[in-house]
Amino acid sequence: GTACTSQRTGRTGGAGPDGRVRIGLVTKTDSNPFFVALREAAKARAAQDGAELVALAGKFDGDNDGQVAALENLVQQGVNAILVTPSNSTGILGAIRHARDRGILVVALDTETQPKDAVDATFATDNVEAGRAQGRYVRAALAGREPRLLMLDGTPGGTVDEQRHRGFLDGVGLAEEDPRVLAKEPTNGDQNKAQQAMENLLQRAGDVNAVYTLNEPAARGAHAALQARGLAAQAVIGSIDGGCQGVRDVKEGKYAVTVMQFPKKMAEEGVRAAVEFARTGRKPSGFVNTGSTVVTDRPVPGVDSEDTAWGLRNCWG
Amino acid sequence: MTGVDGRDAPLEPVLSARALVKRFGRVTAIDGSDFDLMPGEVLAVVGDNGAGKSSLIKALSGALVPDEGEIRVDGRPVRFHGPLDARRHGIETVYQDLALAPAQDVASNLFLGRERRRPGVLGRVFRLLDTRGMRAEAERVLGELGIGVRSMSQPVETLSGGQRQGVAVARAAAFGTRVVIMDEPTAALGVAESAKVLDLIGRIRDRGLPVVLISHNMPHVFEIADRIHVHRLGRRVALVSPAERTMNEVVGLITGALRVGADGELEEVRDAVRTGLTRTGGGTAE
Amino acid sequence: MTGVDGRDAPLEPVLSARALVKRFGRVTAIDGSDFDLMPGEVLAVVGDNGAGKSSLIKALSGALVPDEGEIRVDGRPVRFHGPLDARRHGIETVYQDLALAPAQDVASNLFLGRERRRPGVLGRVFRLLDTRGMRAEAERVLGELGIGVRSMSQPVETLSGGQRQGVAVARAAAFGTRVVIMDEPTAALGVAESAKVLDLIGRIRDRGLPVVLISHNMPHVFEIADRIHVHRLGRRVALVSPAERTMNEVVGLITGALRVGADGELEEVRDAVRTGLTRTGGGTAE
Amino acid sequence: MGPAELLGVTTMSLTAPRRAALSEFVLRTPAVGPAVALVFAVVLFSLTTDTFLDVDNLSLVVQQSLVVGTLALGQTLVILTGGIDLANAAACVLATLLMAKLAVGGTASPVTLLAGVAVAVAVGLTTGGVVTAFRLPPFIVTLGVLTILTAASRIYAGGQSYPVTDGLLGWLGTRQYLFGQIEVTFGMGVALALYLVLWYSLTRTAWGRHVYAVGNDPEAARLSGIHVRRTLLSVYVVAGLVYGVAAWQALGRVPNADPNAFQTGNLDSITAVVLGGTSLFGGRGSVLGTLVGALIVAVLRSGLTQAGIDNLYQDVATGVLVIVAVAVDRLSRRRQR
Amino acid sequence: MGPAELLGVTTMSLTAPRRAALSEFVLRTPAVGPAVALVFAVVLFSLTTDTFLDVDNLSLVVQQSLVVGTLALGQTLVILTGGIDLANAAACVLATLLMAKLAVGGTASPVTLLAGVAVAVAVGLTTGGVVTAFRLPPFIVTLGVLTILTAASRIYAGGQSYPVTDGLLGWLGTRQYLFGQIEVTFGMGVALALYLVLWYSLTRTAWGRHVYAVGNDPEAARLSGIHVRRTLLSVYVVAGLVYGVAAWQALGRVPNADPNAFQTGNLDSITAVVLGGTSLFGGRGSVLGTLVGALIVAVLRSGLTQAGIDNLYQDVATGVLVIVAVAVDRLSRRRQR
Ligand SMILES: Nc1ncnc2c1ncn2[C@@H]1O[C@H](COP(=O)(O)OP(=O)(O)OP(=O)(O)O)[C@@H](O)[C@H]1O
Ligand SMILES: Nc1ncnc2c1ncn2[C@@H]1O[C@H](COP(=O)(O)OP(=O)(O)OP(=O)(O)O)[C@@H](O)[C@H]1O
Ligand SMILES: OC[C@H]1O[C@](O)(CO)[C@@H](O)[C@@H]1O
Ligand SMILES: [Mg+2]
Ligand SMILES: [Mg+2]
Repeated sequence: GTACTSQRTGRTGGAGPDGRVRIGLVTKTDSNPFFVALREAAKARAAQDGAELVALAGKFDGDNDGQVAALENLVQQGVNAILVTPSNSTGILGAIRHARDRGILVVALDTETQPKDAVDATFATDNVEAGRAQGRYVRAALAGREPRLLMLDGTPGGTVDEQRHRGFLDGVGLAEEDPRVLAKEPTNGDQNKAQQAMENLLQRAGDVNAVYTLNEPAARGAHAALQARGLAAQAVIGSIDGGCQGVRDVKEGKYAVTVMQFPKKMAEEGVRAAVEFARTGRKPSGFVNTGSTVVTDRPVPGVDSEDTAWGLRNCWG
Repeated sequence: MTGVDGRDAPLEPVLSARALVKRFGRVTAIDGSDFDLMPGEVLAVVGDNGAGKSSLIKALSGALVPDEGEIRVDGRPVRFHGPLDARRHGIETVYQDLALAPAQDVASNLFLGRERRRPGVLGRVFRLLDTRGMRAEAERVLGELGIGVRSMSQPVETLSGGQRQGVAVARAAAFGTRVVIMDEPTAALGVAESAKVLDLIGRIRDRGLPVVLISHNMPHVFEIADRIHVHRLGRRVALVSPAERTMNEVVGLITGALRVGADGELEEVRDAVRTGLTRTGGGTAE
Repeated sequence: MTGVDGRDAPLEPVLSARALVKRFGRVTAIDGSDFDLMPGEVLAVVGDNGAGKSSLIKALSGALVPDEGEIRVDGRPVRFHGPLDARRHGIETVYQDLALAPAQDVASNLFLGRERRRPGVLGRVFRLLDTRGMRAEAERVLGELGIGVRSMSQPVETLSGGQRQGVAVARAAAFGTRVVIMDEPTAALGVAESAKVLDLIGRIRDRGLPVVLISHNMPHVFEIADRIHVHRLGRRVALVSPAERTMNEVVGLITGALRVGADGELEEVRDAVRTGLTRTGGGTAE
Repeated sequence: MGPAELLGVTTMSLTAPRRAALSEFVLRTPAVGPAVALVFAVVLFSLTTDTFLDVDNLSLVVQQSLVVGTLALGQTLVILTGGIDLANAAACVLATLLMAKLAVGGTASPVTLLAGVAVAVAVGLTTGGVVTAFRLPPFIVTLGVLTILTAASRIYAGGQSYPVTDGLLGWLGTRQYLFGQIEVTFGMGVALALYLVLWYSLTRTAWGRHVYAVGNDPEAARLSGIHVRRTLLSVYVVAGLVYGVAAWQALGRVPNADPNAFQTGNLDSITAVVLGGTSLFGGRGSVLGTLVGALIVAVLRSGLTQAGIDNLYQDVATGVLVIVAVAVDRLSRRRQR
Repeated sequence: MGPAELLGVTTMSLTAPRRAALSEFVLRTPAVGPAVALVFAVVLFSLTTDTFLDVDNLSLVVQQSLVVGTLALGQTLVILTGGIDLANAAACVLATLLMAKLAVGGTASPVTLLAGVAVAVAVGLTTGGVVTAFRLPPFIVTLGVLTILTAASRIYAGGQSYPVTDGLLGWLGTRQYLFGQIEVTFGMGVALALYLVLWYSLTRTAWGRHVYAVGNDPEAARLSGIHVRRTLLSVYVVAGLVYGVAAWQALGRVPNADPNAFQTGNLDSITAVVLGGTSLFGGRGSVLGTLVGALIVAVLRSGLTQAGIDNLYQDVATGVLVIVAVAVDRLSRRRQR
């Protein structure tokens, strides 16, 4: 039984034998710039707080098995706290329980677990809200034209992907099965795949005027394909992330809008909570929205936004 | 089409073929060949390199599916779709390329495709192989052929050329029940080992099994064969008795210097004689 | 250790070896063997299957690196780390396994490793092969051996056993500049084709090149060899002249029924004689 | 003089039998090299970290290798025949989804389990059928099957993953303590049993010899009268069965059926097979080598994490160590040649 | 009677020369089967959709195949020697990053380009060096190199991707119109040139024959006096060079160096090679087949999209069609046997 195990090797807060706080970070991948920014921010903050941070990751977006093994190995290594961005919001639960049973603090970053209270606390963007903001902007920017929408999704089944997708449709005012949604394609958030998907979609739906992208690499791919067909002017592309490159893209007009997330905040809050737990045993709790901000140089009525100058000051990566 | 010479065969052939044809792209390897193997005889098949001997016996042993023609076993037409079909008729073959699994050991190769299981539950239920029994048997059979292999668990790819050939020969000899076909079984063997294989062929015949022996070694052929099938340009051009013909004559038939005339007698092919081919051939055949 | 019989050699051997040893796990394939090849001679190497003949010549041609012992070319010690090293010394070999690239065609195989380029810029700058020239040459060389291959662009894996052997023999014959070694070059060949290979060996000797011929065919050996190296249990047990010894005696040496005594004369090995081995061996050697 | 020599048999003299016996053992046992590398890695991490050589941790490493290790077992069979299976993990994922969705729908759990295994077997049967009927390269066939199965799983899952609560489906994850200390799971027992059964079948039955022969030289196998197609087909079916068990293992380890899981399972399992010394050309290798190969990667990951090394640097180290492991194996063999 | 027969030569009679010549052509030219499948696919989509057979669309299909097609060219070389290269796309990605970062740093663009190609060549040299020096299986070596390079690229990129604005680096993406109609890019020209050069080298030079011989039977090649190691090494180096060009192609197509790109490039390129009829056992195949193989996948994707089929169902269809393509190839050959 798990209960008795937790007694055998149990730990409650308290720094390691050498007095150092140890923190594990497990991201979805370590290739997505977003997670790199998150990792670097966490490292910096940990160094500042005198803690040790081991950064692990899955092999691909969706690699639950890799994340489970990473969590287990961190537990074994004797960390005080684990920060995790779950690739699969249910698949990771066992490993989280295993860690928490041993008295380790577990905090979700960027993506929620299902149920949310499987972790001690969550620091993340409200992704439904971020998607909704993108959708509302796109609808307004169409200025009354009927939307003819292409949706470039991420990884099928991803929690974040699903939340943004749902939020966007809500914001743009279309139902999932609406015929004005011309096509949906998964891109795994990869620029090459997005470009190829877009090129092929355009071949049969040349009259597109709105494009949803789940993140900025996908938006760049979409733009390149539209540009090559000379259709860049007719379509409003929206995105989410707020990386510095993304903000520059918005500034250059490659796409109309991006919704900025704040990975540094997630990381710093996470590390701070971990260190505090190790030192005092106090645990954070609940969902902490790290916020999102619409960034565009062409504001529309009814959507609060910042311009790219602000964006460049606040962007990550 | 083919001149048949020698005693008439009153019996039904064990294995026979009529008008076999096999083409590979532009090469016709078997060009309307006939074939007859009588009960209890040793039939030598001789012919030039590339004459189509191996292709013929591959067709007879199911390794190759002919494009045209008919094969009969004990007078009944058969269709072989693979070597297994021929094997089911009791036809066992030593192929020129030996057909051994290089990474597997001597005993495994000897029993490949008909492994022996342990008696009792172990064998029936657990399908446990009788590894030791097969090794012992392999040792015995190879010993009989005078083929010295250090260990029955040596992979055949590490054997010498002759040792490998010994394994292939031993396999066919041990398992043939109706016909044994051997494609150049002594090519890689030493003098003593070859003699043992000839002895073995004799013993197989004594058991009542007919043997097809492909060989380029005329002394061997004349020592052991009851009849000689001469193959040339993809077909049987003569069927002679070693008692009635000399090595020189057979070599002449092989090279085309001689042919079987309309009267069943041998006659010289004029062009060939002028080049003195028989002399070259005959000189080394003895 | 080895009994040497026959004329003394006043000349320096072209290729020689002393006390070579090669072990494979528990098998000692070469067990302290000596070897000497004199200028311009045809040296036959004979021995039982598994005696270690192929291993010996593999060591001499660089295909196998011996564990111990010394090899000399023209009296100078050499170390071969691969077949290329031997080839650089002009030693050309036909291996028993032929060493052909199965998917490549006849002409490519014949020129494998020393392809000819077109003359001029095409060859020098564009490295363009002289495909047509090589085909023509291949056709010529094989024709000389009497090996009929339909097309020089046929992959060797589709050739008959004898045709393949012909390709390997033709290759060595065409390129040897100091020594030509042939491991059972006529094993798969027909009567006429074998005779042509023996002719070829004679012609190579006439060009002044010594030839090492491994063969189980005693008539061939006695027809062509100047000296006979008898190999047994991994080493040279005798070196005899075919003019002074009979086939029976050589077979006796091979099987161990005879040995070279302290006085250089042959003597019977008692146990062996009792089993009548020489009779079996001798019976088929002639 | 023994009777063998009297008959003209050439026996080679035996020298240095002790050393030679060892060398033969190494040469004949493909698993020895990788095992040395594994032991080496374990010793290395035991010395450099406090936590690695801990019963709990070692148990964990084994648990982490279970799914890939089971996939690799089926993969070994296919590779021994000279093939390759790119769709093994995809078949396993589809099976987990089927089981999980049936369980959610209320089907009795033994039926559910059987259905999951059956679908994996059906995939094997189809793959093997196509490979043998048209003599197609297994690479392409299993690539096609991979694409189809991945899409099918996603369509079937409808963008969701399915937590599993059923006792039987999650049963392999049940932990037990041996001697009150050593944490083992039923999954370990099942994996071990599967390995033993297949080791036995490959080395002690006619079927196993035929599998090796078909991979070693298909034409020679055919001429030797082996049912080449039937043997191949049986291999794909048995492999499918093993992947079905891998699906059960997967649910024991993570009770959640996820269409996104094990996307690198095919490559990971091939890696375990090759690390274990089995040749991608077929006909040479062993399942015991695969067992070791599957453990090596998990040991490296775990040990490097214990040593506090970040993921990216772990990758670099793993890459180097994997190459070193096979190089050690190769060098140990070469010296004996 | 001709002189050949007088010499005892056996010449076989010639029958049905016309049919036979065709069959020989099919058998000898590995690219014919896949080409038939390609034409079949093109015709299929032309009939079922309005938009597929459109100059623009065809041009797009070619552009989409360029990077994988170039990677597959180097992959063909490695596979012909009996190896496999899992690290080709990773080398290409590292090269794009190096070029892009150098360009951002202000290095002159020709130097940048050379540096990118040089790093790919260096990877090839290292891989080939390890493979030949220790005689390790290329699968494991390139797997290790893949892991290392992927991590290295990520470390080097520091979590960013680098847009490329430099004219020379993006030059291969430059579009031109032939006859004022047909959109072509310089990248297409370069790819075609590379294919031709390697086709020539493989079929018309001694080096090419050695590459085939080494893959066909390494021991026979060694005994024939071929420098096996040197040949192998040269193959990895040339392949590295080709991957360097693929990196240039990649920047022409997507002017953004991204450590995340082409994660399935290795498998995709192997797929193109195998679809093109080259044997994974080495020694048999052709680069022209690979060219066709690379196009097939892009044609399927594009055609299925034009036909309005959703992504997941496209996957199913692609999987089926890929198997059908090789089956067609195989059947067309078998009938001729
Ligand atoms: N790689 C190897 N591993 C183990 N044993 C080997 C290896 N190569 C050769 N042998 C053994 O060494 C001995 C000598 O073999 P070799 O091929 O030299 O014999 P040979 O005289 O050429 O025989 P043959 O006349 O049959 O060709 C044989 O017993 C053989 O089994
Ligand atoms: N698969 C094939 N493709 C093309 N040609 C082939 C094929 N198999 C055999 N041949 C050709 O058919 C002819 C007959 O070959 P076969 O092997 O039957 O000759 P053989 O009489 O056995 O010769 P040998 O005495 O040399 O063994 C040869 O010219 C050979 O090149
Ligand atoms: O693939 C989805 C992931 O990508 C991001 O948007 C960053 O680009 C993350 O917020 C999310 O978890
Ligand atoms: Mg033959
Ligand atoms: Mg030999």
